[in-house]
Amino acid sequence: MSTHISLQAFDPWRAIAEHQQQSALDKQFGATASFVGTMRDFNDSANVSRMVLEHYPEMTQHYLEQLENQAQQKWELLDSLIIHRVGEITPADPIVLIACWSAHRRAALDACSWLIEELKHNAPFWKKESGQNGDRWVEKNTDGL
Amino acid sequence: MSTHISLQAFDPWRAIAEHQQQSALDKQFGATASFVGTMRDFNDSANVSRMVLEHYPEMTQHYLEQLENQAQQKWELLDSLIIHRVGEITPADPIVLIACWSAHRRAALDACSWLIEELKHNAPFWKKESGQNGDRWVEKNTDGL
Amino acid sequence: MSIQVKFFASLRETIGISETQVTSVSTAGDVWDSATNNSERPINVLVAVNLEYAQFDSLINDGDEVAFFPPVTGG
Amino acid sequence: MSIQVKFFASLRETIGISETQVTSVSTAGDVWDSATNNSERPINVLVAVNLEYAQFDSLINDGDEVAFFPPVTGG
Repeated sequence: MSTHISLQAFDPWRAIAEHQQQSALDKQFGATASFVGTMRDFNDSANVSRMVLEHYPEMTQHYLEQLENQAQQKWELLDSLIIHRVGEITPADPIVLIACWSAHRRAALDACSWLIEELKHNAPFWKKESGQNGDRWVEKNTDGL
Repeated sequence: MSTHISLQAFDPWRAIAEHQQQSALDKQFGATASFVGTMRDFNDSANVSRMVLEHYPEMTQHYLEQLENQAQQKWELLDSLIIHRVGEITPADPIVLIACWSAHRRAALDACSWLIEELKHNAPFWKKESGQNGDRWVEKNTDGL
Repeated sequence: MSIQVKFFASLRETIGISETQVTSVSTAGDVWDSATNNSERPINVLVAVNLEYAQFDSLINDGDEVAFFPPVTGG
Repeated sequence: MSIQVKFFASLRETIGISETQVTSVSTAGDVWDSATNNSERPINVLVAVNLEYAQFDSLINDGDEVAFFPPVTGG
């Protein structure tokens, strides 16, 4: 289990590959499910050229570690990885990565889906978008649809 | 949309990254969900040292393309990628990759989960395992639990 | 009429042939009987006609490709 | 007693402070009132005590850290 807050842009696919190599998972896991959330260059029709992601550092780390623990209790996970970007973000940058490893597919898939929903609803991050209409705080997350 | 049958080992994370670069998705997608199925070195307790994956080539290609089309009709996907390995496989080799891109998270997550279930239940691939107890055809796929 | 018949995986090994042709059949079940010399059909055998899953009572036309195989185990 | 108080995001900008301290409070609601000089509390404000979500009637102890913030929008 691992949670990182990243101040720099990160490559989610390389992060998964590296995490997998460093862990002792080899030959034991049969399933990896991942989710990557990326900054789009539009949101509610106003062009967005830049974004700042603020967070509550101590609570973020604590909350995400708790989430991973809960996921481990709910599903038979072999490992999980959460990376969340903070600071200044530009379109097409990855914002969040969640990856879950398990022996069988449903644990990894269901845990990954659950983790991103919980994170979206409760992890203490806030987005402020800058675009042609100036700056504005995003008021709430969508339901994902 | 893209379906590949791979005779060689493939790196699923590099495949996702390359597919993303080659497509014109940049800045439009907000969500990528992926599933990777990997060969484990045990199955039903008998050590498995090698596996051969047979398939029905014409039907495989046709079936997987149909699946991607169906997923596109059911969810608002921007793109999808399926890679499935065939031939001789050794433990820790990736067997299948499914990746889905969408604007919002639920489409990518739900389509990815649906695609792997459909593929597991219906795509014409067959595994023959070799281990300390000799060769044996895997008789049926698990329900993923 | 000429029907292309294929067998895959464990079924290919049990039947001992991977491809053959049959003539004068009306259903996919007839194709099985003709191609296997009336072997007993295992209960879990699946059939595809022209690359699509079908039933054993599906009607067969000249030029069709009919494939028989055990439960799939990919992914 | 000494309570560390934090505000985040749009709430930090509205209130105009990011961190402060208060004393002599019994609930998280009291912390809000004391730290904001009895500003009206927006209906959607969330509160965390010692890094865990809490309620406005949650009891506060000496040394606690109390944070107020708007609905979260990460991920």
